[in-house]
Amino acid sequence: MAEENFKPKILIFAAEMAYRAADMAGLTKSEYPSTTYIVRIPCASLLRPELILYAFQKGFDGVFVASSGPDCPFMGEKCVDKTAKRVEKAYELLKEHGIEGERLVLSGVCSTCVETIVGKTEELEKTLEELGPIKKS
Amino acid sequence: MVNDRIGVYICHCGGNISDVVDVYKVVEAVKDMPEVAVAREYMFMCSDPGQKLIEDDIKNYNLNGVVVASCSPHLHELTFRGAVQRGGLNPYLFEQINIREHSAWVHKHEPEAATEKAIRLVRSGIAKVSLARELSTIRVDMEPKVLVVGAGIAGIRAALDLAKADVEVYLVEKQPFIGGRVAQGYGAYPSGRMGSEIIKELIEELKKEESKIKLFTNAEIKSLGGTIGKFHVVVQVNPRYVVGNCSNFNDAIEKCPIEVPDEFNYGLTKRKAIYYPYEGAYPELPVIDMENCNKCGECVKICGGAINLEQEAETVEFDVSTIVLATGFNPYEPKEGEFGYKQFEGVITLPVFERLMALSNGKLTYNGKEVKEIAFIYCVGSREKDGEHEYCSRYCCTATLNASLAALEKYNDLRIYHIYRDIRAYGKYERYYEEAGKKGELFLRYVPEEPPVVEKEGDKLIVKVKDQLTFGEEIELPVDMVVLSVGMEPRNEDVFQMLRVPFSRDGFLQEIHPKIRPVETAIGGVLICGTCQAPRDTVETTASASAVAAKTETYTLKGYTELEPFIAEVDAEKCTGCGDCVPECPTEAIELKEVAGGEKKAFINEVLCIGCGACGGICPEEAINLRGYRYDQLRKMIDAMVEEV
Amino acid sequence: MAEEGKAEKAEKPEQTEETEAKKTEKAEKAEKAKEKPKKKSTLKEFRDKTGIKASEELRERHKKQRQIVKAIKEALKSGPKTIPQIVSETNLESKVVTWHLFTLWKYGEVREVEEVEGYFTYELAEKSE
Amino acid sequence: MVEKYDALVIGGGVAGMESALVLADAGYKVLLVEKSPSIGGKMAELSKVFPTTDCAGCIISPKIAATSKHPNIKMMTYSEVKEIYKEDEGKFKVKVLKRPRYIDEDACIGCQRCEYACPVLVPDEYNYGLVARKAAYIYFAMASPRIAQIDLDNCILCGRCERVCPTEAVNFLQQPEELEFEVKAVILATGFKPFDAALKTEYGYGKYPNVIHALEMERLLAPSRPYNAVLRPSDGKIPDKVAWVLCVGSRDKSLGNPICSRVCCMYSAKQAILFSAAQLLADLTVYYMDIRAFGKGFEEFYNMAEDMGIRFVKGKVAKIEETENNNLIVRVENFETGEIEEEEYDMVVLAIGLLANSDVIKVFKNVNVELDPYGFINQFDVNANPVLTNVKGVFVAGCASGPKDIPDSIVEAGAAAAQCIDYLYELGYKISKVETAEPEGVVSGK
Repeated sequence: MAEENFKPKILIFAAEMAYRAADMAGLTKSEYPSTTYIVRIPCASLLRPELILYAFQKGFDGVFVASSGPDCPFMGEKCVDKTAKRVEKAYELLKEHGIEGERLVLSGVCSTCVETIVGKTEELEKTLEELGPIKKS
Repeated sequence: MVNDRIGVYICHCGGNISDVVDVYKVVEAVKDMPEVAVAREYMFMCSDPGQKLIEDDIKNYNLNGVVVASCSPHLHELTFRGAVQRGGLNPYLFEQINIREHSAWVHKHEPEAATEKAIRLVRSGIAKVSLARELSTIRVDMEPKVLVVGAGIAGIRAALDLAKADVEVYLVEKQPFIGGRVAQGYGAYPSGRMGSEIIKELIEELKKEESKIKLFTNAEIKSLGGTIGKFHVVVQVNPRYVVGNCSNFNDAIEKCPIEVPDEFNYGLTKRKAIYYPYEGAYPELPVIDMENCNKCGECVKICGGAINLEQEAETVEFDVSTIVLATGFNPYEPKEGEFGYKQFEGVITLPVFERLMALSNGKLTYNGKEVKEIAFIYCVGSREKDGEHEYCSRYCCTATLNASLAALEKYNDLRIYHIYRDIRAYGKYERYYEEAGKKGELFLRYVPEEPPVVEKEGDKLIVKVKDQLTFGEEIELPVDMVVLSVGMEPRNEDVFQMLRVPFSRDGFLQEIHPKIRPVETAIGGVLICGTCQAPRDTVETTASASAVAAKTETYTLKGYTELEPFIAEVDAEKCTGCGDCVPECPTEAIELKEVAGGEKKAFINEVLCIGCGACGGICPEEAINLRGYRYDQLRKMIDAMVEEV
Repeated sequence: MAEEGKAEKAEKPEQTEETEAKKTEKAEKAEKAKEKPKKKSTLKEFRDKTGIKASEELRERHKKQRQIVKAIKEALKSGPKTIPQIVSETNLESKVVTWHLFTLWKYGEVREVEEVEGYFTYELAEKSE
Repeated sequence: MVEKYDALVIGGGVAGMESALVLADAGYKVLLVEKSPSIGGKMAELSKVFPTTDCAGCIISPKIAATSKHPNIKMMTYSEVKEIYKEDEGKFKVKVLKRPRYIDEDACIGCQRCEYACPVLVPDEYNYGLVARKAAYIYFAMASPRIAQIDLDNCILCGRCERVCPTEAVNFLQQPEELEFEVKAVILATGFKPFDAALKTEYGYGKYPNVIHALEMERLLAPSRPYNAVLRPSDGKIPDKVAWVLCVGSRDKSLGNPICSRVCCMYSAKQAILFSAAQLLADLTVYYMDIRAFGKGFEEFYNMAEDMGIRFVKGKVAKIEETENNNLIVRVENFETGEIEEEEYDMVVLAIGLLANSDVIKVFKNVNVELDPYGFINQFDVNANPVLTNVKGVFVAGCASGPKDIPDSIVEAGAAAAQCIDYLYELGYKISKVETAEPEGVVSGK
């Protein structure tokens, strides 16, 4: 159901290291979709599943949880598990609300992982282009 | 309560932003928002007049919030908080929005889209600040106590500088002796002095500061926890088996029946199981290498109580306010067959060559054979464009020239060839290059596409080079020895994992910013110097070590530092006392306490809380919020970003 | 070409974006100045005391500069031009025109219009018209 | 009463500011003396800086702001240290000459009305003469302090500045002032002198307008640039074929500077990268002897330049000649082919070297600060403690002791501060916790 001229809106929750990677993407003059918006958070474990759902309900077509992965300055590897749990719960919530799970991605992004943050965002954009715009509730 | 008199500042960044983002349009798009009192654009917000603009506006417009849209907050968040504070406003009623790295620079071919994005981002910043509350920093006492990891020249320099300013230093070294690779080297450039001499002098200084520097050799860090101001350190001091002084250590060493390859000399010589690595090594007590000792007791017969073969490891625990990492590098170990390494006798690395020089007097001999002709091959394990080590190791060109000149001076009739890519004898080190040429050392240049080839023919090693200086002529050099000028490799120490310090792309430790904060890491209170940060020579290493001392002293002389106030807070009305948050906290900062009426509520220890927000993420009632990142703020940011432009 | 940075022009004497604080500060200072009797010209006193005058050479140089600036502005009155076009119209040396033109650009009296075959054209800013 | 400070820092460039800031943050009182009208030094002239390509202004301006605001730093610009007597350990008598700006510094609000009113055009030093400034002027836009001054040597004494000044700050009667201070230690951070490109006569700098030197190119590339883009000084043409010639006044005994300047390879690669980003189709060539990309991230940066299509040619430029249309013929001996090649360019950039700027040692009246064979301040214990000079209590940081890039200069500046603190401690000048001022306005309550 791809529409013409549809530019999916993507929200990136960027934890400490991922935010640095996004900075690095700028420094290295990489490019990624311009309808991507970054919200800075210290650690992805802070994300409530309800907040992720909220972003979709308000009109974001996709959400990318960019955690610091095992590089998390707050809790290291423990972060991976905790964040995964939050996102799992978010998937359940999305399902309940009839939102496609593919719209939500999670990835650990180290402070120099420019390719990850750029690549995952582009991937998500493609997926969203195929899925089409989110239905606003 | 909503902050509704917000000042908004859009920075041109001297074109960095304004070449792509239409900053005037951004101002237009936000200036009439109900929360905004004033919106402006300016060439350089971080400059003096830019900051003054904020300060003046706070007073004149009675602002209760500030948003600056410019570069990454990692660069200038502190700068602008300072300005906001000087303007008389709480510095946490401020948000820096990144429209440079996150918009102008990544969407430079889509100026309109970048502008629209900038508008949305700025609006999200306004949304966040509109709900921001005043916060105050958490003051952390900084006792003048520092852990220095590694006692090579960097660690020693840092320890000395700190001790002289009355800081108590715990200097922990893995090896049984201090001095690291400088002690092992031959002559240090540019002073031309022997590495061991330089270290000896530093050791003399160190002895004077004994009361302030606690040195642990043969010691490993077992655990490291805590945060700036209070790191808890557990060190395991492994037994030296030599526990006291004895005037006959040399006899004891002689009597020891065990002989093993001497690692200090890269196996060129043998040592005993009880040994000193070199004359003047520090600490002055020898060490027994228990892996090789057969406990025959010969040494005990001579030194008696000074030796205790049953000595056990000890554990020492202490607290420090900051940690200095000075763990150094590893020389690159070439792969088998790389330029004939480990394939042909006579192919050795530069550090081994330096030890060989230290050991060969009169004649330069290797495995009993005199060496007359030497080829140095540069950039081994460095400058591999698509390989493992893309970086240049910086010191090897000059170190190689320095070694070849020293060899020429020490031994007669040497013939020396340098097979190089670019001679990076930078700065004043040019003179080594010049002198080598003058002394008749020959230079041949190779390109990475056609590296030299080392072969063996009878007695001789043959180096084949396509020499660029003679426009690609194939030259064959029969030599006795090939010295591989190997680069520096980063080490990966357990302490790095314990502290979670970030690495750069090249695998060395990453500073916050090479120009703004060159000796600090992203982990508060953890500083770096020397070659764990990047390849460097001794001059640059000791300079960085002193710089680390200076940075540390800005904390310890003042006696405190201030931490961000971003910690979790509990809304007692919403908290049901379910306790889900308690195990979620990585620092055990939460506990359930009974309140009046028998109910239980979560309580947060402000000092232990590190501000990750995990407790908020798990709470089923949204009863816990992280200050500075409250969920109502995040929701309003989302609202602002989806709104049409 | 080169959209890499609209250059920063020298700041105008009266910025429209002047801050309130500056205004107050200025007003205060102006107020104070009023209280005191109008200060005597320090230049006059300096001239009287020292007898120093601008040298012939300086005045000559200044005169030349004025003529060049005038000629450039004159040439631009008929529409945007490139430096070579100004040169052929004024018969001045090319690098001299460049230097003076960019000085005018720096002080906001001239602005660039568009790129024409490897050169920019320049026109007079309103201020100079 | 003679004002007393813990340390005197001579030179307000990036090294001097950093030393002063570290000392001040540690609680010591610092006197910072800068010759030119503003602090900021050479870094304030640059476009972007390698290898991170962040803009120089973005890094230097907050340091400028922090230095000028720090309660523990007294900053004297447009001033010169004239004499230093070392009377004892920890006791240096210092005389500083404060040159007149002919502007009342307290009254000036930096509005530039005088500058706009002034009719006299003078080659602008900050822009290496590529454009003019006025005889009444502010040194550069981000200058600190942002105060105007009158260049009396070029003033025609018309009095317009005095008439338009809204705060009556103009004062032609101002006199130079000599001030005395007592300090406990001295840090030399006087930086470098750029090589005078005109001395390399074969390259025609000064004769051919389109042969420019690297600092001029920095100005052309900087956001506060003198032209509206990178253009040729002869006729404003957009250059599309540009060459960089490395080692001009470096590694050249005949010109009296045998050493390498450490930064020219990298800044040339950077300039080519920046220019190429603006002019995608430009044909750019760098003529070099050795590419010395030795620092953290430098090799990667050089590789990036090559990947962008910038041509690096190992060769020696023998001569540069001008054609009728002000183009330049570069004659080069190509070391890779052995051929003598000639190539025509729109513009040539000379990568000038960094020379010693050590006149400061003359102000020491009763002690001799030693120089090294190249005229830089000698590093007395270079391996173990590179910021010491031969005089106890006198330290050196940044390019004053040899050419250096910005990260190395900043690190050394921190080191000089550390050694200075240790020296003060040795003499018993400790900063006690009580003495230290609370940082301005610690945030109170919630």
